[in-house]
Amino acid sequence: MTKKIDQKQNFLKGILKENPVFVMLLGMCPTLGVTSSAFNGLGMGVATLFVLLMSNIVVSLIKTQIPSKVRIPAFIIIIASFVTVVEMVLEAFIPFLYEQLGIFIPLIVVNCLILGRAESFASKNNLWSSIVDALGMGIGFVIALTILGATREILGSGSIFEMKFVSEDANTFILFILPPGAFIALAYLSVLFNKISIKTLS
Amino acid sequence: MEYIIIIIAAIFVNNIVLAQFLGICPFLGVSSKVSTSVGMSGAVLFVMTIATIASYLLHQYVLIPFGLDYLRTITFILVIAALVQMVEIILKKVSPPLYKALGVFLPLITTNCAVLGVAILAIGLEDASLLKAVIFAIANSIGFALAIIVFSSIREQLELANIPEGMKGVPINLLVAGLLSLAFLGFTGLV
Amino acid sequence: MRKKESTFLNMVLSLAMITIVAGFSLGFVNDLTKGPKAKAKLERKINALKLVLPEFDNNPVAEKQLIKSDKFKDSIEIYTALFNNEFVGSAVVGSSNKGFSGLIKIMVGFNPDGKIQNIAVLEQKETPGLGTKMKDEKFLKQFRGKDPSSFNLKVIKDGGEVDAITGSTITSRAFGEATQMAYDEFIKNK
Amino acid sequence: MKKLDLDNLNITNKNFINHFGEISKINKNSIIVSLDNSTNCQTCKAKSACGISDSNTKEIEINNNFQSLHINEKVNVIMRKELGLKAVFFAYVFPFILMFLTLIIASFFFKEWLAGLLSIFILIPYYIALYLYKDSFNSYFNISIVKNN
Amino acid sequence: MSKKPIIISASPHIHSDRTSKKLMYDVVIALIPAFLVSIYVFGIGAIIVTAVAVISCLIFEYLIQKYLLKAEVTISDGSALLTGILLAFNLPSNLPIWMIIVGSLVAIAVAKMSFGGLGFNIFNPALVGRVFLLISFPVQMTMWPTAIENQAKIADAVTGATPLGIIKEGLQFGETMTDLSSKIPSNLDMFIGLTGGSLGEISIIALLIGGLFLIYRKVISWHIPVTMLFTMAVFTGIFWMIDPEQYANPLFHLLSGGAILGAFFMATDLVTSPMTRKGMVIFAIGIGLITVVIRLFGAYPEGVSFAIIIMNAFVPLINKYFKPRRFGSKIKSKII
Amino acid sequence: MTVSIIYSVLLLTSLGIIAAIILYLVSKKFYVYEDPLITEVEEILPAANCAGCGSPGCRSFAEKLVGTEDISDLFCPVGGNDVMKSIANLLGKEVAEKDPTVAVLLCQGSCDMRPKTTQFQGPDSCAISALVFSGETDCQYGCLGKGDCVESCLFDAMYMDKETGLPVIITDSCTSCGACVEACPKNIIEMRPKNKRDLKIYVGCMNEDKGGIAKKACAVACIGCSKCFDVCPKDAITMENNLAYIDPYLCTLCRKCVDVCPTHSIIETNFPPKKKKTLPIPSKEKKIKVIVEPLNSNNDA
Amino acid sequence: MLKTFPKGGIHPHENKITSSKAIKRLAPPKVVYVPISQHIGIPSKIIVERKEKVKIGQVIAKSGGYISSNIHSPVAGTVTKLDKFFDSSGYKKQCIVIRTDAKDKSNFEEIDLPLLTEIKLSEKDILQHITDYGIVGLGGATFPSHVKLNIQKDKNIDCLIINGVECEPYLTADHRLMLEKAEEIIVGIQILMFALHIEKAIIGIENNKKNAIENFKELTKNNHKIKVAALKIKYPQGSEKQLVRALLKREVPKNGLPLDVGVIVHNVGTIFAIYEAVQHNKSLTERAVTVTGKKIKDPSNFWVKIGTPVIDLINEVGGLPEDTRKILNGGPMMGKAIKNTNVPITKGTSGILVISEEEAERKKSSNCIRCGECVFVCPMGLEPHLLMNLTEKRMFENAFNEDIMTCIECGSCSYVCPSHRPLLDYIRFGKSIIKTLEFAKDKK
Ligand SMILES: Cc1cc2nc3c(=O)[nH]c(=O)nc-3n(C[C@H](O)[C@H](O)[C@H](O)COP(=O)(O)O)c2cc1C
Ligand SMILES: Cc1cc2nc3c(=O)[nH]c(=O)nc-3n(C[C@H](O)[C@H](O)[C@H](O)COP(=O)(O)O)c2cc1C
Ligand SMILES: Cc1cc2nc3c(=O)[nH]c(=O)nc-3n(C[C@H](O)[C@H](O)[C@H](O)COP(=O)(O)O)c2cc1C
Ligand SMILES: Cc1cc2nc3c(=O)[nH]c(=O)nc-3n(C[C@H](O)[C@H](O)[C@H](O)CO)c2cc1C
Ligand code: SF4
Ligand code: SF4
Ligand code: SF4
Ligand code: SF4
Ligand code: FES
Repeated sequence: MTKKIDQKQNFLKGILKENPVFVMLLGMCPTLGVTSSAFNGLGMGVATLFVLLMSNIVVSLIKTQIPSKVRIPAFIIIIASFVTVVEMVLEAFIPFLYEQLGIFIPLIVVNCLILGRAESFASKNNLWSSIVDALGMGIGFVIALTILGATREILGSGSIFEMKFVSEDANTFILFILPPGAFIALAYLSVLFNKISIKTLS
Repeated sequence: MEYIIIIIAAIFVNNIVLAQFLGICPFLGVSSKVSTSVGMSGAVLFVMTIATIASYLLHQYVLIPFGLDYLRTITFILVIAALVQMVEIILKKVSPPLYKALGVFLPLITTNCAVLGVAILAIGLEDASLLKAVIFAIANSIGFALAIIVFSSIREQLELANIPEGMKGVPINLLVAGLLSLAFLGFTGLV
Repeated sequence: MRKKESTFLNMVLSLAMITIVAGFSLGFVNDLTKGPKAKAKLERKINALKLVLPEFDNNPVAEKQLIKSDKFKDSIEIYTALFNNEFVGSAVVGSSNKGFSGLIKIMVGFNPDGKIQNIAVLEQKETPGLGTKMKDEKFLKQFRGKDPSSFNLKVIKDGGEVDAITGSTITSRAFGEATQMAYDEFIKNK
Repeated sequence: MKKLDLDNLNITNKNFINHFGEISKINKNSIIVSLDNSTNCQTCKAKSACGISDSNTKEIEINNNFQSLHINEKVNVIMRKELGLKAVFFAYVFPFILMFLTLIIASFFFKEWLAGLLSIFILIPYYIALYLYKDSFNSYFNISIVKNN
Repeated sequence: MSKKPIIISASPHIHSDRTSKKLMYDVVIALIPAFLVSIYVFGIGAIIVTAVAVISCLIFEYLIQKYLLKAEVTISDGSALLTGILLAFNLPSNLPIWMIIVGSLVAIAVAKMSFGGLGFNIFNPALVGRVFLLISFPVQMTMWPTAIENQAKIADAVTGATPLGIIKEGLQFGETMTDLSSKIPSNLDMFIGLTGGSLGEISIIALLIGGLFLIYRKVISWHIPVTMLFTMAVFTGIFWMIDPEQYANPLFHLLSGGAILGAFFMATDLVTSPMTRKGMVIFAIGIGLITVVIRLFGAYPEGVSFAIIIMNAFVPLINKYFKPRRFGSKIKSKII
Repeated sequence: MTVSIIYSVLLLTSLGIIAAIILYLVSKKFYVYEDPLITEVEEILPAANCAGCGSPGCRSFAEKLVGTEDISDLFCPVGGNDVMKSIANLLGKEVAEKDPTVAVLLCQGSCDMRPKTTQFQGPDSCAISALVFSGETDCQYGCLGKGDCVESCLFDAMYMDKETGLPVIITDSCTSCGACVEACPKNIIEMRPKNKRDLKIYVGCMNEDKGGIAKKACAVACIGCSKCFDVCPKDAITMENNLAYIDPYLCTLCRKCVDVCPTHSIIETNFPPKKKKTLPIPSKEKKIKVIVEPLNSNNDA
Repeated sequence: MLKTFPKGGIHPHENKITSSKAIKRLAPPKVVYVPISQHIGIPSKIIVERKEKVKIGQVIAKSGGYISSNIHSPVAGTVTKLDKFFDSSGYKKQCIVIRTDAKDKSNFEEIDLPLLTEIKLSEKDILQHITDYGIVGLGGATFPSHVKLNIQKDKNIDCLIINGVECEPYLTADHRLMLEKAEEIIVGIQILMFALHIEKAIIGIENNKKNAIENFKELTKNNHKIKVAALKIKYPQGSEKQLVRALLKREVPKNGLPLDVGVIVHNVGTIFAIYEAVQHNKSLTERAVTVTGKKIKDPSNFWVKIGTPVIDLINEVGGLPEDTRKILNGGPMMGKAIKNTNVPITKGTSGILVISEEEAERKKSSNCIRCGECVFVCPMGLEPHLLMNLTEKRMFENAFNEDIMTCIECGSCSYVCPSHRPLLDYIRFGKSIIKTLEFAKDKK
């Protein structure tokens, strides 16, 4: 790549213009599946960010050593390894989060975001850009998941990060912590996000 | 009876897409036409079954005996990806016209989280046996088929609606999925 | 820097390298986390036990009893707690299938005299914000110190003494049933 | 109102599916058409990073009986829709049925692992059979191309 | 000589005198008897709930059309009014007012206007609103003021369960139908409407009068209600014959819950039901079946709302595969 | 090193290699290298997806640009020469410069020039009303005024003038995509070259009727008098079917014809004012004339 | 039970106010405007010049191709102009303008021709007469009859259907014709049966014309080959596909013609024109026209020369009412609104309907409420709401696949839609686009 990459731009695009959740709709399953609370969303986001970052780093480091034709399998192995590491670490040290996230941790492997980034960015760019890209995309993902989780938690449980701000018996929109709520909340959040990002970008 | 419960649970109560959030990408992505959705469902049926058989065998007879439980994720994804791709290659070699017709009709399917997810869930079933795991996989793929076919028919109809500008595209699709999922809550407690 | 060419040897070699590294490091991390993982698992059990049992100094998990039950598919788990080798109580896992969304599994700690020390919910699929209120202190506290032989574990509606969670009679009923079952087993195996 | 796109509007029967493609190679007796991205992905912003659907163009080979085609020409690839579903049947659904039946029957007679392996390996004879019937498939699944302009 | 220029337009140049507005107001008229009964049974609560639902539906529709969509305001077409009434008819008469407003918001904003407004929605707005409330606030949504006692009360209504709720809980707890028969109201009471329940669903006779009026006015055709009720009767009948102690009789199922309200007023919503008679029959069979399954085996005592919105989702599919037979598409007659 | 690590290495390596070989075979068969140039070209293109270039969207046009050797006959009307030049630079290919064009309306029949004799009721669409009749006025060639062209314009370069009932083209926004030309059922929008200062001279009329009939239907109709034809020094004007047409490539913008036109149907744009153009002011009562009685304007036999 | 077609159809108010008014003959107009495209197909070629004198029945424009027809001068007089004038299509079309020679006696002869029952000509000559004398279908479509009757050898026709349905509200020209010229029509039928070797003929008449039914029944008492069938009153029963279905239970296949099920359908007016052409060598230069409207003083039926301006007819019935807002060429369901009152009567004009203010205005349309009424009434089994949406969204391909091309443009859907959707407007638009596209494709 001859083009000089503007690192700030590179970082910001993952958060706004190419937000993986609201704009690109990547990795929808964990996005919808684990965001019943802000904390879960954050946890999943961070786990994904970690895998994304590490695999981007590794891919970027060894990109010259991999013959292009076995690229994809190599990437899959790398990603899966990191996912397994995350899985084991969570199980050992943050067991309750491990339980909450459940099946969606191994599924980070198939999150298109990660393979997509490895394939279309890290394997072509230098280490530093790849790190910035991974951070941008990953943080975009974390932010989106946290916002979604927070929205659902506020509406559904009347709390945020487990801190309840309504009385114990208050009526909350339970629907939002149930599956339909995930879809509906994301639908309206993405409308909002698009409105805002169009405004800020123009 | 046990199998019936598994089947009803997987199709209606815990629908893989609408309640478990697996396979959302193909659900949102390959559902603009009913006929493609039907084709996709057939493909998913096959892929889920073969993936479940392979990963069940791998898990039960390799990973557990050797205490390599923790390699579940990485080995499953490799085996499933390889198997699915191999089928495609074989198909291409064995019957080019068939392969051609498929290519015109469907996007290639590779591993997605529905397939991997079902494989992982299947080995975690209570009193798992191969047959049970396979039935679980089949039931889930039927659940997937049901959801995606209904969803694609709704999308076909919405193409003619005057959706407000901001809701067009992704939001309205998510909203429909949400309302579908809301409707399916009615099946709560069937099993 | 040029990319490696895609000769077969290159490919196999590079992949072998990657898998070896991956396998090695995964195995290594596994070894590292094996201990903590097992500990975390145990801790969860112990924590639950600590919650429902009076103070103990043995390892109840190691002294788990499994009792075949004619009523339930799974065998029933009973954990016995000793303090200074003295029986201070035992925790029994009770379950009921009659929850709003099926299985409810709880662990009930009994004092030697049969009074309920405390209850912890192990597994449930009830509606968040509704059935899940059975985990709330408000609901649980009515069971503490009650002896099921005198305290009727049915909900008030059915003539018992359990004050049901608003809107979740079904859950409360199942909860009572699970507690009753735990008590029955406790008495049987005392 | 959308722009009236006269050229891209093709009046075809409803039983057909229709893809746009471009001729990418002409061999002696076959031509290779690369299909445009499947309609599902065309508008997707994430296609560059997407794994589930083929973001890359797909190439298919068609027996050449149109002499008048040349490279880079836009063509329509037309196939009867029911053929698509039939193809799915032969490629996926039938092998699935085969696999499932084998598994059920084999579970009665063999150990679980053997039954499982058997049910996967049953595909091999199936594919051999497919291979043997290659020619009849060839004439059955005819895909035609029509010049676009 | 007229002062205005001569008009050119394409044929046809005459038009029947039916308008969609008239259709909507016909339905409103048809709902009046049921409303009157519910005022008699639940008193002031019924009026408050209905008024709040109607007004908030109209206001939401107005605000969305005017400020969000910046489109023409069409609140006078009667559809939002009807959504409001039907939503209210599906709620208990003592529901807190803010919940009714939330339900109206969901019905209008989420289920209707997000899809583009009248005619484009896939799901029945009133039912989406109701199901949203049911799932979000199950406690309030399943506390039914008992009949008559609460006529004059606004707050602190005496609540009881609906006949279906009594049966569901009783059976789950191991009672038999014989035990329960004393707890449920008589068939006559249910027919007239002297039971607990949503405010509009209780009086079978009033609803039937309204429904027949709609059929007479050709606003709806008989296919959906008759097929749906017939299916329900058949399936509950089968189970009842298998074990009358575990399953209630078909008549009870038809008279209780929202079966009649759903069959005549909600399943028949023109927008969300199939277009052809064949399609309608399939649709109604589906609703009947799902209702029975939910009532007998599901967690909820009542399944009509869910059944209708589930089948709403199938309507596009039904419309796609049950098209009217094209003239000349298959030649039946012999060609000589 | 524990046994478990050895196992894990062994298992993974063998699995990995087998899987990798398979995946390799697959990617060899399936992977089509997508030229990164395509994305770059796509980024240069204006992303209007208007199909004015003949490809269904910007991306497929980018593919075409990258894929074909000779791109001189490919042109993005929206981006214009600048964009084509930078693409050519990127690809190292040649492009032909095209004269930028702009849409002009060949009709001046505003409400007060062309009395409405009838009223159309039906969908607001030119194409649909054209199926029923030739328009609300007696001119059957002119604008129908329902704005199909405005709707078709993706660039907000057109609007309907409420006063005149005619569409107006905002020359600066017009990207010359040609959508409006295609949308108009009356074929009265033409793409004409736009020179530096956007000077244009053209006949704003399509009426092929004989002079008297044309004039009766519309005050600014071309009546086919040939005065402009006679006065044009460059033979840029042709007369056909009672209608003058000015060939933009022959016209030297001398403006001689503008003054001689008795009905002022020749339009000049952006010229410095020479003389104030006096449009014939139609009498009030002519504005909307209801014609239900036997009308002789039609058949003055 | 009266026969009818099974699916769809509507029953608008009949308003047949002129059904008891005998067909009057009108004095020849001062000027006639004879368009050269009065039939479906290729316009005829003008063969007269300006200032040329023409006689009644003289060919003034010759058939321009296979599907085309001769046009004869309706009056004796002088050709004054060959120019374009508005006709009922709303566009200016090439017309031959003839000034009637007030002195020429032939213009004023009352031509009541005697009944001739004997068929003298051979089969071939009959068809030749139909060709030469410019007979086109008078049921509305103006399809040249000689083309329709030129049946290939491999087709087997076993039934002739006479379309006396006249299901359009207001119109009564066919009804009057059946009463007044019944014998001639019977002869006409026999001519066609003889020429085409058909053994069976059915006259289909809606039950609101009981006297016509009785009349024909009486006349065909002794003729077993010709039957008279009373039909239930339902629009659009006059459409040939529906009529064939109603009378014979045969369904004309999609994109097919009645010919494909062994039937030929002709309007009663056409039959009468054929009778006159064959028996009296009379060319098609006049036809029966109903001039009506709720506010018209004296609505009547007339024998009108082709080319007569509408205003002449309207003056004859008492002039235009004050609040006229719409004038139709044809009935209210299928007629075309005309631009001004100088539009000439053509071979296809079955009536002139004057509509006043309150009925002329179209109501504003609102969103489709998917009530399915349009689907229910469509006699062709189409889904008009869908077709409209598809054309509105420019998805013509899908519309084509939904069989938009089989729409017979009866307007039942637009008539019945409670939301006043302009369904047929869009369907027509879709059809026209698809036709041009198909045409373009054929050319390729
Ligand atoms: C979405 C939804 C979820 C529910 N979840 C539970 C639950 O988890 N536990 C429960 O006992 N009842 C639950 N219910 C309520 C029951 O259906 C039933 O109304 C209730 O048990 C009646 O009990 P009550 O007498 O306490 O009001 C739920 C209801 C709804 C609508
Ligand atoms: C190209 C063409 C060929 C036709 N050929 C015949 C024919 O051979 N026989 C026939 O009975 N009618 C033929 N018709 C006429 C139609 O059957 C029909 O009478 C005409 O289109 C008008 O019918 P309508 O008024 O019901 O629409 C033909 C029509 C067209 C357009
Ligand atoms: C909707 C519709 C209604 C029609 N109504 C009549 C009618 O009432 N009387 C009639 O003679 N022809 C009617 N036609 C025309 C017939 O379809 C057919 O063209 C005619 O009977 C053929 O006879 P012709 O060739 O003699 O005109 C109608 C056509 C359509 C499409
Ligand atoms: C017969 C009939 C039944 C209706 N039923 C409902 C209904 O159940 N719920 C509702 O929100 N609107 C109902 N409507 C009103 C209207 O169709 C509804 O608001 C649309 O679904 C909104 O697009 C009904 C209208 C009619 C004519
Ligand atoms: S005015 Fe016409 S040519 Fe110009 S941008 Fe708009 S549609 Fe395109
Ligand atoms: S220019 Fe053409 S498309 Fe535009 S308003 Fe006039 S007639 Fe319609
Ligand atoms: S779609 Fe055509 S055939 Fe059907 S009712 Fe409408 S106009 Fe008549
Ligand atoms: S009749 Fe009108 S409102 Fe009813 S479905 Fe048809 S178009 Fe829609
Ligand atoms: S993230 Fe689940 S299918 Fe894509």
